[in-house]
Amino acid sequence: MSLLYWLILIPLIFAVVIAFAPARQARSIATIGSFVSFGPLLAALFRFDWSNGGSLQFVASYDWIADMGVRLGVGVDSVSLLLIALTVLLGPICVICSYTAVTENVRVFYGWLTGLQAAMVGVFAATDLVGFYICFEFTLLPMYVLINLYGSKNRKRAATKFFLYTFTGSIIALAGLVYVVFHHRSLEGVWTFDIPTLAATAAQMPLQAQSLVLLALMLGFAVKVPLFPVHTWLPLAHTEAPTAGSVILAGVLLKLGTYGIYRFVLGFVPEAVIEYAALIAVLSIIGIVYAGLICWVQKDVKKLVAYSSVSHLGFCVLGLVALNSVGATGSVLYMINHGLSTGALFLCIGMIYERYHTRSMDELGGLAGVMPIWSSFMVFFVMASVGLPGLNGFVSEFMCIIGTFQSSSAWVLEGRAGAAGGSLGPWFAFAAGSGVIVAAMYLLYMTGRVVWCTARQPADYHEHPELPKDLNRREIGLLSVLAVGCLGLGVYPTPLIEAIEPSVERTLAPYQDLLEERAQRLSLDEGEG
Amino acid sequence: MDFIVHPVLLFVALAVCGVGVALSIPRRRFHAGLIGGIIAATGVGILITALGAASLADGSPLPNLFFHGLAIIALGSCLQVITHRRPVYAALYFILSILSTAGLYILLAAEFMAFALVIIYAGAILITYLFVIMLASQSRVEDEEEGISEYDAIGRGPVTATIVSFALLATLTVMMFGGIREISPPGAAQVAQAETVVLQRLPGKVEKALTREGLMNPGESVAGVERTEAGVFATVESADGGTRQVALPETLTPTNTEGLAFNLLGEYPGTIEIAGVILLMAMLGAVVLARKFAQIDEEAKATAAAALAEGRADAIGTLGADVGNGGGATSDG
Amino acid sequence: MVDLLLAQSAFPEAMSQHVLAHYLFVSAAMFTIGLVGFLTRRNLIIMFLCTEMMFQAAGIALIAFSRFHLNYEGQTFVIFVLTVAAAEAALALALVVFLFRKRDSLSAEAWAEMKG
Amino acid sequence: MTMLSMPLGALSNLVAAADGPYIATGEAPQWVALIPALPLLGAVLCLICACLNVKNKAPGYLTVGLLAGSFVTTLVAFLGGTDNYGVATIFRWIHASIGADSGTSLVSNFAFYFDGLSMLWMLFVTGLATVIGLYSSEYMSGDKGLGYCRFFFAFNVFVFSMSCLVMADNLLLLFLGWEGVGLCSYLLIGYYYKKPEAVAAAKKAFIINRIGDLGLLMAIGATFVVFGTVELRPLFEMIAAGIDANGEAIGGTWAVVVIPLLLTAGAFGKSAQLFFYVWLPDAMEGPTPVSALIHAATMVTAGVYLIARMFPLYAADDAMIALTVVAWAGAITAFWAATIEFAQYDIKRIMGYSTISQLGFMFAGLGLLGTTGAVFHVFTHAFFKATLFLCCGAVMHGFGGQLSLRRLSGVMWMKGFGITAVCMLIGCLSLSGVPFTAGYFSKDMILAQAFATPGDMIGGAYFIGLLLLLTAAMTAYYTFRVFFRVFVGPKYFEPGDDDHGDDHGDDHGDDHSHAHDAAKEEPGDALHTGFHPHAPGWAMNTAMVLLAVGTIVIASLYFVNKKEDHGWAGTMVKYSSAAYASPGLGHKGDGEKKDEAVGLLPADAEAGAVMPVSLVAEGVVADEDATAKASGTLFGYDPFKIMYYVSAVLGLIGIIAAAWFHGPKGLAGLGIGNRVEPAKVRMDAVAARFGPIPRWAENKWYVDELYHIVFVKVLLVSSHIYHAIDKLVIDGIVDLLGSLPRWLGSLLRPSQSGVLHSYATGMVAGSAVLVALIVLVALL
Repeated sequence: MSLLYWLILIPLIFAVVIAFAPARQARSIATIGSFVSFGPLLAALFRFDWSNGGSLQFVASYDWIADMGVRLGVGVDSVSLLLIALTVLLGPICVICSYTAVTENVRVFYGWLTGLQAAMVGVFAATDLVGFYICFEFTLLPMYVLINLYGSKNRKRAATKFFLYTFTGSIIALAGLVYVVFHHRSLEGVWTFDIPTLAATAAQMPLQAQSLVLLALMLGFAVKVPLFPVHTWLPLAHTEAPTAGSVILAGVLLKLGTYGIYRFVLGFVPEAVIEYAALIAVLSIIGIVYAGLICWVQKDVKKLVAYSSVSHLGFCVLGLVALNSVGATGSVLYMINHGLSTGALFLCIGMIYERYHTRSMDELGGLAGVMPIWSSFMVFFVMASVGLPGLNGFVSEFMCIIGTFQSSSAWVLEGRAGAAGGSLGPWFAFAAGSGVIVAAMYLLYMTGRVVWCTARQPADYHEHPELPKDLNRREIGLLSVLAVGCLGLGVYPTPLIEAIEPSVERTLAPYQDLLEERAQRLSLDEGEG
Repeated sequence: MDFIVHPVLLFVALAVCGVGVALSIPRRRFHAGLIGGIIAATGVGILITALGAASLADGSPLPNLFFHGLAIIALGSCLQVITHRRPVYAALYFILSILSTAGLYILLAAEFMAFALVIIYAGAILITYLFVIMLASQSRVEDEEEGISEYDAIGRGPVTATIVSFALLATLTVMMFGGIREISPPGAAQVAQAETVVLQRLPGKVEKALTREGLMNPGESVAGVERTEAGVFATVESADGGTRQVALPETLTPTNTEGLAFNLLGEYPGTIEIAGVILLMAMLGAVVLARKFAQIDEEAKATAAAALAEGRADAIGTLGADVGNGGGATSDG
Repeated sequence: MVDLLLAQSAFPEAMSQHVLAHYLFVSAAMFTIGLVGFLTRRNLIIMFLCTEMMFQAAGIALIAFSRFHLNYEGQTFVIFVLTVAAAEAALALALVVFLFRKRDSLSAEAWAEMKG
Repeated sequence: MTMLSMPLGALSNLVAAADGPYIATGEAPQWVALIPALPLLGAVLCLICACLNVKNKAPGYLTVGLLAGSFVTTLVAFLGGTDNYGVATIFRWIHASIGADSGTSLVSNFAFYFDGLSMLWMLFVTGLATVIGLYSSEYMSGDKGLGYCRFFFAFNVFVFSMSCLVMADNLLLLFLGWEGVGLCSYLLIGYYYKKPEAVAAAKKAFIINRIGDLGLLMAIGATFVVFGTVELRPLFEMIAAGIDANGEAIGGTWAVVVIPLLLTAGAFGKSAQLFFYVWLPDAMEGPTPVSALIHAATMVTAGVYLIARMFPLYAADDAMIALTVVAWAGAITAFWAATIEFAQYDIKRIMGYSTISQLGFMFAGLGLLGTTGAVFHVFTHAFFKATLFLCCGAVMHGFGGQLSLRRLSGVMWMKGFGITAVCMLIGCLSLSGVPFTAGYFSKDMILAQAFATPGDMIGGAYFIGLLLLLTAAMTAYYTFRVFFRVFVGPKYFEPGDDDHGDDHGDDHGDDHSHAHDAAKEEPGDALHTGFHPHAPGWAMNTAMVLLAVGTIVIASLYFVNKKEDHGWAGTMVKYSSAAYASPGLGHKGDGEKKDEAVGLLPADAEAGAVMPVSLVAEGVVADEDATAKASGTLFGYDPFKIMYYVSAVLGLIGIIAAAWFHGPKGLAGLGIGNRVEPAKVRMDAVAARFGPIPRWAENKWYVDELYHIVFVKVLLVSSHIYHAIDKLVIDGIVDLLGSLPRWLGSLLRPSQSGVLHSYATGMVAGSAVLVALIVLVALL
């Protein structure tokens, strides 16, 4: 049995166990469960052939609906495996951070939280479209429950909006995916839902069909990412979600969107992607700057960080549509980095919320004097999020920007070193780069209000019965793990980059020739013009 | 389609009927029951006349004279049921309509059903209705005029209801009058065959008749009844085993009750069982539903106990106030 | 029997299509009156009476057809209708009593919990 | 001296004949990694101290020790001479390939590139950091505990980042250092985090720097596109050959114009030039040692370093567009900052503006092709400005945070401030450019370069020169304005409110409790009888003295290798990417002949086309070089000769003006007249004559306000608009779509009245329609 099945089954089994275990044991079972997953994960990480990271490994499948060619297939390349690793890593963090935050209906909470992990791993591990889509949709349900039951004031609305919005998006994406399946059937005469097989035939669709599929897929995945202008569910959901929910949401769920773009949009419809890369990039850049500026006027710290996710993931999508190895590698790296640093920011904010029951910058401030340890971590993660070199955010952000810079047909025509062609270019890079400034603006604004300045506490502040004024060991431990990750990936990202590259190169393989053709065509047009 | 009554005439007559019915429904301002009844009767009269004229024109017989009288009484009392403001009168008028309907049944040679109707409906069901009406009319509201409650005094949306209902009636009658020529009564042969089938099951009755007529000797028995081209013959078996064919007398026909009984018990035994179960369930349901619930919650109990301890006997009254508020069958009081 | 069919004002009724039409019309008219009553009256008991009236009307049609076709199926069915009507009456009246106790009123409009 | 000149002597023997950029081709020893590693270790130790809640000066002393180690390592590397020049790769950092088969990859190692420039920078960075660390160990003693650890943590990280910046082998690592110093600057400016001004200043510094950084980032991108690498050595090799990654000539292409301009934007941000200067004066909110080290001596010179480092690229442009921009921007900034200083009263701010002004000189020097002068000025400026800041800090420390020159007077005569005053004097002299001080020599090189560089190379070089001369005189004036007002004159002070936080004050109570107990009144201290100024202790004094002595001593570096390379700095520059045959100066390793030919060039000499460095490097035109190297003159003489006198005179004029207006005795002090009025009264009278201009100058020409309106307000308003749009329009549309079903439902809702009748009516109507349909179907 493939390790990947274990990675999916273990949380699933534990979720069931939690559901029927006594409530008092729920959190310890959840903790054990989240750590048990590390076993198969580590085994997978060690046994994975990294030099051959572009090809699917640990492949296994079982017949499910044989007549339709639906199989329960799993397999990972390096990108999926890394994202699974991120998911599994965030598992215990989410569980442990909820020890004091969630005290009611613990079984429901930990059960769904653990079940969510199974679904997320399933999304990354599935090689079958049906399996992928089921897991993709199944992630909504636990998240809906987590927000709806354990969120803050406005949680019902947030949960409903989250569910309906993303669900609508996924349905549209499903239409695109089904079209691809039908196309395969009409071409080959057999039903299959195997993703690599479909990718091969989908690429042969005429441009018009590809464009339609692109539109459907992008609509679906863009909601998930979320890309401007379909991002409005995110701030609401993030703000209202419980801390663990926010961490998972920022850490992994948003990555489902970018992963979907990476795996399906880039993998299925290369010609259309080239055609519309500029449009997608423009949306990403608008998202980067626009969401960044909106962050700047937020009063709610969590909302600010939520909007910053919109801004940050703009870079992620931008790097993908740069269609060259640097950009896409940076983008995948960004997925992981963003999971760590933004997840950590949400954790930090959650810890504050637990103590002060407010996230408003008007009521909170000057925590550096009150909570020096927390403040240090906060500044650290803010800097990681700002993209300070030496921390993780920079490497990926830089690679995305350089990738964008490179991605220009003009460079190809000039025969520039390493230019891979594309429809972006320096101006896109410049515009995206301005997002870096905006990021500094809003994040430092927040830091200035919350961490620095004179101490402000809400009027009705009472000390938490269980938690100390500053962080306790459990919380320090959680943040330290993420901090080490941020620092490690910032200082020594090479192994990760080398791991990601084979997969990226495989995905981008069809683009090389298409982009060059396009550049030649453009130059011909110019010549004629 | 070949209409018995011209649709336009039909619609006009129905419209007149509708207007009459709508008028006669009790309203807040006026109650033109009589006028409405007359108008409605006019409409019905037009149609009956038209139908009669059509039969005459086709040379087919008119219905029995009693039919007209019974129909008028039935419909008129029905109209009274829905327009009368006092429920008791409505129920009594309904009994009248049942009686006249029973008369119609008799005209249609369904004597058994006519009596069953009178016994079951007029005798049992309607009396139950009357009991309930009496029970529920112990209204505590005193200020209503003549003791008629507001919901009895005023009909709800008579015009809409009439339009909708008569639209349905119009479509139904159009369908009936258009399609009635398409069906034809069974031929005499089939009728006779059906009668023979009943008689085959009634060897005793045949024996009696034959004996009375003197067509059969004592010691003989009827072995079977057959129908041939020439007529209906009974196979009479003598004591020694010899058989002979005897033509049955013309007057020997099965009665309505006999026919019905064979049909019911022979063809629908399962259905009868089901009907029995339905009745049983209905009885149980009625018992459970009509029970008087006295739900006393713990809090009220405690309050009452405390009050009692203090010697305030009047506090017990609060417990009784909740009587009848029981939520459902699961509540065991 | 053929003679009977030809005689006017015969008893039992000599059925032709036209005679059937008469009975059917009476049945339909009674049904409609019941319908109108059901739709206009607000007293729950009267409303149930009206449903009984509609059963009645159906019974007339069934028996008329039974006579027309000279078989017993129609009458058999009326028996079942009577059974159901009796069951319905029992339950309905129990319900009426139950509801009346709840609201102290027989008005059907007192019950509008399903209002959207 | 002998220690310094010995290796240089050995060095000069190895000098190559060519004037092109020197490319360090060797291997640097791996142990140079110690230079950044030791401060990093220090940072970690400070962190551990913070975790252990150390409440003594251990973090400070640890830092000083480790920084000293770092300095010694640098010194050892320096003494190793050019043998140590080269690249030392520590570990692979970012490796990413571009496209599957293009074969190019983005390689950026954690590697160090050593040549003269980085060596020179590292010497003063680590050296000054050590000394200022020592000073801080006392200065910050008020915050012992977490704050102390935090301070030294950031201090260490700063030195680490600065080392990465300076020694970076590739632009990406340089960027890491570049941002790292920005972070430390942010953390240290905002050190007194309870002061909203400090927090705002920190934020401002970081954000404005980020704007410049975007330019740098874009430059890195463009460099990578054009040259296919961001590593310095291959980059320099390509530039030296005048080709890009494809082997095509880069002269005249956009690359040599745009990339330098983008780099310049980055440099401007970091070095507070032109539009970006506004953050630096505000940065003075930080603790004074920070101002001394980061915002005077080291970090702000990173911009100069960047341009000097990438100078080959700048020089590759025949039209010298970027350099012209740099020169003019430097000159204008220098002058602009000087005008503001005239009306400032906060001595730290004055020093801050002075830093901007001096940085302007350095940029002008670079832009005018005088890399040696610019680099030398960086070096000397680091010393004397650090000295000045430390002295200001000592005064501030002693007088409870008092910084206004109107509330302090005669500090020199107060007990324990003698050393401070002398050091201050030395610094002021050097900054004013009084002959034979370090600042004198370095500034002269820049001033002279302005006249030596022909106008057809750098447009308007002559005017830049005049502007700089004027600024030089102004510099002397405002420098001594501070000195005269604060350090001489009658003893008087008003203690500040010590807004460095409460714990700072508490500590004073512990250390100098006798001062509070003593009821004895200090002369002139009429207002605050309880306040006793406390003089700097041994650590601060040692640091000040060390720096003052350094300021004096480094003047002599001008004479080291004077003949060959125009001083020690010239030698260092020659072995670096900044090496450039400056007009009128050049590197005179070629021999005496060139020196004379240039030195006595007549005024009307044809300003021949100066070969781009690349060509010079090839040695093709090496022979013509001497003659072709035409240069401008000043008053018909070699500017490098005459400038000694011109600038000395200007400096003296400035000092005399300062004495006139601000000296204790005014003109009387100079022996003219005998009317003596307090300096303040005199100055107010003078200022009154200029109408509102002094007030405008005091308010910094309202540039901050302008920026606030033009950029901050506009952005803020647009952000609010975006937020509203997001909430109302974009989310509104979504909500609208979401509410469509609800709306439809509410339309249908009345039909569900809950009353049985209406449902029944509906049912009947429905059946009627159904039957009607059946009939109609039958009919048709």
